[in-house]
Amino acid sequence: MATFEEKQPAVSMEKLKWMYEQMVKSRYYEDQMVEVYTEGKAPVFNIGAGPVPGEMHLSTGQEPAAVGICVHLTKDDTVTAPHRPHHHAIAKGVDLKKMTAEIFGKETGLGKGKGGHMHLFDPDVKFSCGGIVAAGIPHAAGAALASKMQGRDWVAVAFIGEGAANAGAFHESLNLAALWNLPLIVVVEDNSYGISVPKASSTAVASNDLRAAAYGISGAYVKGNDPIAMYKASEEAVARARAGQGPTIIEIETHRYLGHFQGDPELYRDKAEVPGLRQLDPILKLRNMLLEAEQVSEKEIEKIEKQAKKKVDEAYQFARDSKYPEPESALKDVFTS
Amino acid sequence: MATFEEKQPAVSMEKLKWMYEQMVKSRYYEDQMVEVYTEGKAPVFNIGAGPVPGEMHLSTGQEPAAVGICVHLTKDDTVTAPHRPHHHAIAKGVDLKKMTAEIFGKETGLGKGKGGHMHLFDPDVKFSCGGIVAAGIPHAAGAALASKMQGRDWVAVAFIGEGAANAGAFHESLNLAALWNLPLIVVVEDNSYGISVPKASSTAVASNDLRAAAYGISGAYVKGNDPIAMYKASEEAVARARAGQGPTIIEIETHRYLGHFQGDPELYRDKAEVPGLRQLDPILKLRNMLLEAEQVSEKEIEKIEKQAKKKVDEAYQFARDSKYPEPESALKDVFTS
Amino acid sequence: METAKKRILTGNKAMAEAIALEMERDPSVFVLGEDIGNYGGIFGSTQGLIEKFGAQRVLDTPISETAFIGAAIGAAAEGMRPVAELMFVDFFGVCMDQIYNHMAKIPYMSGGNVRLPMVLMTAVGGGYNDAAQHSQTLYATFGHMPGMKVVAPSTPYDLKGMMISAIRDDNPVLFMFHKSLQGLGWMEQLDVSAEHVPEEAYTVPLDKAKVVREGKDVTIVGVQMMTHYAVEAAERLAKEGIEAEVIDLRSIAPIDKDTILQSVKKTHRLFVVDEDYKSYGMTAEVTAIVAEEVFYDLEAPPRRLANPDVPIPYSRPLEDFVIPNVDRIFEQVKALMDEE
Amino acid sequence: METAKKRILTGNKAMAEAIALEMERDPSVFVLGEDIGNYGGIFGSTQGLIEKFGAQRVLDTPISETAFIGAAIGAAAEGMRPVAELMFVDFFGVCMDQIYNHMAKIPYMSGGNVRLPMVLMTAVGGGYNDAAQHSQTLYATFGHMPGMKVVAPSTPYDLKGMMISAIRDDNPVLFMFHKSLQGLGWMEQLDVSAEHVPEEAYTVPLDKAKVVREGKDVTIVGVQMMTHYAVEAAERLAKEGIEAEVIDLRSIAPIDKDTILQSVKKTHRLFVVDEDYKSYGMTAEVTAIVAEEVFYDLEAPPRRLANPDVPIPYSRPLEDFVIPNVDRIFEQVKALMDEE
Ligand SMILES: Cc1ncc(C[n+]2csc(CCOP(=O)(O)OP(=O)(O)O)c2C)c(N)n1
Ligand SMILES: Cc1ncc(C[n+]2csc(CCOP(=O)(O)OP(=O)(O)O)c2C)c(N)n1
Ligand SMILES: [Mg+2]
Ligand SMILES: [Mg+2]
Repeated sequence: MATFEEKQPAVSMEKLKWMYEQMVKSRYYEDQMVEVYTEGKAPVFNIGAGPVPGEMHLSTGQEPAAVGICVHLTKDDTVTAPHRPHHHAIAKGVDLKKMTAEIFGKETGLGKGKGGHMHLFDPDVKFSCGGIVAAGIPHAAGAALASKMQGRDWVAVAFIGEGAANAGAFHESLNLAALWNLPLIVVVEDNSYGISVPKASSTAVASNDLRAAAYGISGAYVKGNDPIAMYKASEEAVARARAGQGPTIIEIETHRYLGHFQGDPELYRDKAEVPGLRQLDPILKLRNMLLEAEQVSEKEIEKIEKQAKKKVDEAYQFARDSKYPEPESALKDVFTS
Repeated sequence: MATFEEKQPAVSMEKLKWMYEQMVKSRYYEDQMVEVYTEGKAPVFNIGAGPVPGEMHLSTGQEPAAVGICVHLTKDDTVTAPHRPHHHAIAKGVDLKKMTAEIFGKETGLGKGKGGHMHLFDPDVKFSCGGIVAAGIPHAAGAALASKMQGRDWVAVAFIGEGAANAGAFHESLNLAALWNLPLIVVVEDNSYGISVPKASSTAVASNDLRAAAYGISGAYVKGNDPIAMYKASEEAVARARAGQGPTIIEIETHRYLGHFQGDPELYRDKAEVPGLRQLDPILKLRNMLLEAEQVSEKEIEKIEKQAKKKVDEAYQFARDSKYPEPESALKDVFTS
Repeated sequence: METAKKRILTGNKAMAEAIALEMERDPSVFVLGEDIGNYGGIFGSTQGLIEKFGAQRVLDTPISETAFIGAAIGAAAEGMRPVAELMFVDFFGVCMDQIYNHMAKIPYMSGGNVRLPMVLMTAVGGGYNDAAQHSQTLYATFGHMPGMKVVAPSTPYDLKGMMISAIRDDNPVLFMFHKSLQGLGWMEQLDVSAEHVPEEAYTVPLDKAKVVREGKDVTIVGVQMMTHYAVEAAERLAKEGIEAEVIDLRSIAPIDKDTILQSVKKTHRLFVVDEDYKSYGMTAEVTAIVAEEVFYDLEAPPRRLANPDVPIPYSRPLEDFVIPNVDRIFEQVKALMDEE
Repeated sequence: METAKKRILTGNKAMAEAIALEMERDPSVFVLGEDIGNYGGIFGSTQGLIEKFGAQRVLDTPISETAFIGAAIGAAAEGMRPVAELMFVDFFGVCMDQIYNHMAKIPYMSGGNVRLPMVLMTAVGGGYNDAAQHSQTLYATFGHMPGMKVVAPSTPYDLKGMMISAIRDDNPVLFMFHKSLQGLGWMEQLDVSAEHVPEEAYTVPLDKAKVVREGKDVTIVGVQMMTHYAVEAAERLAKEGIEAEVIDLRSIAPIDKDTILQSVKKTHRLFVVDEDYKSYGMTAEVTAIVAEEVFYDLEAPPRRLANPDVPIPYSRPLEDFVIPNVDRIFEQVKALMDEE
């Protein structure tokens, strides 16, 4: 347990295992996606080719942000995610098969192939995401408002990148949520870059939890891409929100191992950066911690890993096996009648 | 000198007199506008009738915000103002005749009658305003950027209302200005209302200078609608900006004596509120202070007042005497060639 | 033989009544926007609602259109039925991303799995010298973008009926009401802005244009103020022996082609008039539909009258010059009748 | 007898070269936007500029489109000549207020006393499965609103020449470049996205359409990808004895009526094709202009082909179904020729 800063996390083994499983699932999901996305794009990369075309933003390395807070959520809580949504979707329990089918553009997908990787909607677990930076924050505020108006203790979590915290929607939504005392938590994933632009070139302040002062709300900062620290900060924030004590901004230091999108030449970034980061990988760390705690055996861990991967494999297989939608179905679903 | 909190203002008599003159001019300008705006709108009020139609937002009571900072500016510094712009325009030295003619919709107006009261542009003194809440902040940031790129020590001041500080443009512009260390000062005039909505129902934080923390910049709060305190806060902010030390947010407590716009029934406001405020009028206070300082005689004060009013009267006369533009000129000035 | 008592309501009261009826009927309906509480909406669209339903269901917002329209979307996705107000349509640019990339697209992108039963109402129109940033209609701006029903009622009766339809509709509806047709005490008083409106709830379809005056010689298509001007012009034309059929478009999107095409097949001439900008505007769409679909029925070239492609100027003679009026409709329809 | 050496440039390099030439010529020109520095612009529009001109004149911005486009306006009012980039046109909704209520209107509202010599460039277009929020062209959205010159060049030659014209123009110019025509290494390689481009600075007018293929039987109007598709379709039509004249619109606003009308007067038939949404779109405007002005020259009803009124779907078969292509142009023009 010496690898993380918090020596005695008051986190149950069950929750730790859940977080580990989701992180493994998420990581493996993205690893597979790296492969699938490349299919049909060689020898010449063409963004529109292959089974999965269009932009592809992967979350490899950023898993702690998603699992550390989603572990506190239920199906009734809302999550909105940005353009890099797979880890959030997985941690929120989005149907993995339908999600993958959607990314493959199949009729069995969450949006019958109309949405795609940046537009995943699973109302069953109240998950949504979108391709416009910061635009999900007001949606989460609205879900929080609905919860309050309906007298529920449901909370809403908006995930955004550190780049998004400089968009007007951030300010407007947090002011509104603070003013109306809404159960909203904004999680800022600081992965150091907004595409190519380093945080120091986009953000006038060291970290976005400091901006809580502008709304008279609570802020928390999670160092070192640490899922346990994220768990704790989130536990407080979620409890506060459920108790009707208003919003929180949590910023977590995390790392984007891959390019902004697949195909990003990453000329703006030192080639040695990622290998260094990977050495401190949070999944490895949590694995070691679980083993060291001696409440989980290597065998059990392997079982967890295998199970997680199996679900991912099944989801990809489901997506591949599914059919494309009929072309004419493009004209449907604009309006319901 | 006992009427203002600061007992020994380090403000030269010359500047005090200038401020007094501008405040008187501004107040008298608005008093006249109240009358003119009513012309043609009786017995039945019709917003589109009379010599001055359309919405009319007057600044009566808010003069300290404008004069307290404009006293530190020159023609080369930029001012952007919102929908309630007359006091700012007057303090910035906008051509009063052309401004009034514009408000009357005459061809001699600043915009040849195309702009109107919310759209006054006087490039000679770098003044502009607009009818969209908070939209002038980025323009001022751009002027500040131009100043910096051109190696000047010119500053830019964006005036906004306290309601506007909850718009996304506020956040985006201040982050940008802080990041790029621009000579921008945002002056928030807290007149307690955004139309009918009291500050407590729009703003999650007590005052907007506190939001400076979100950008790592300086903030100042001016109490009591006090032009001298505004002078001092602005002196520091302008000096900082000129010295390349970045932006400042100044919030000033001020008061809107009239409705949001002329014709506002003000049902949301206690009828006793304004009479109470008028008793503490900043113009009266400054007048008494000047007299008590015994460096200005009653006679000189009266001369200042007379002169200010004369200029206003001349401007109104000019506007009345001017011709309306030719209808077909509506088609001009979309593009320059 | 009309026996029912006349309840004369202004446009704004008809709207507010519609919202009140739906709020009574359905606890998930709520209203949010700037100055829609104690003020009752700058153009009176929410008059009396806060008194009836309290500040918990009638929410004054900060000047944060992106946040509160986005919040309406988020709340609608959770089963609420928000009615949000954008004070002037001219302000769309501070929140268009929420309106267009989210409100209008989420139902489609989700393959129909997320429904957004919400209304975004907004004031449109000029004619009272409120200048370039407060006088537009922007019908075509919204009509161009799929995923929203866009309506623009012209009478108190339709304001009420279409508002009720809009609130009950499970799709996002952009509801444009014209300031001059609200019947407000502080604007010019127009006869058409007050009329008998039934007390009970009733619906008017969101996708049907309406023939408001029958005629056989020429079809005039307009919406809101231009419909009323067209009717006035038609009365004058009638004195010269020209019988114009006037269509109130009512729905900007989807557009009711049938009503237009039926009329043109009868009259063989088309005149389209619009308070919005001309290029890429409503006059273009209606003209193109007619030219494409009933070309051979036309006996003369179709004619368009709209705001020329300039921002709306402030000064009275300038604004009067750009916004179409009864005189110009009259003259240009006459010129159209002289064709061939 | 062509002796000049061919310099083959892709669209993006032609654009970047234009900006570089103007930055050299005029110290008041500068560039700002997201990822336009070290990255060189997501679609390569600013490639190499930061190396040449440094971070003082090539400014990477935060994701704050309202702030930086507004700042460009403020800087332009002070005599600078900013070239700002909105990464995808689809993001217009977060900053449309600055674009439309300010950039486009300030010159007019000031009676011509404030000039805003700025360029706002933005990437448009779909066809590579980037889905509903990253695939639009929105030509008509911008064309509808007066006060901006709106251009959409289709070739590297025009991208360079029109960019130079845009930067030198004292009016705000919205410059739409099509992603597929940038000739980027990571997109489908199209022949038309690379061609000979002269080394020196030259200008191409911002208000002139161009006849890119002459023909006598039918006029096809398109812009950007649709122009290229139309030319391909025309080659196939030629094999069937139909000679189509293809017009590259180039300028969305102001629209070059003359070139279109001259052509239709010659061919007597009109086909308009657009990658943008159909209703209230470019096909409507062009059709309406023709119907209104040269009605009697038409021998058959005009025809429109555009994106149906649905958001752009992600999945390949769906996107292929909504975006017009060579086959559909070919077929529908043939059908148009069969009319009467
Ligand atoms: C309003 C808007 N502006 C710009 C973009 C283009 N864009 C997509 S992702 C991105 C960077 C986002 O950075 P950050 O918020 O830090 O998230 P990250 O990609 O690092 O996860 C940008 C600029 C967009 N999608 N929406
Ligand atoms: C983006 C936008 N939203 C709403 C409005 C309508 N509006 C005009 S002034 C105003 C209130 C502004 O309040 P504040 O900023 O406090 O300025 P004050 O009127 O008190 O001077 C509102 C809501 C607008 N002009 N622009
Ligand atoms: Mg980031
Ligand atoms: Mg105020």
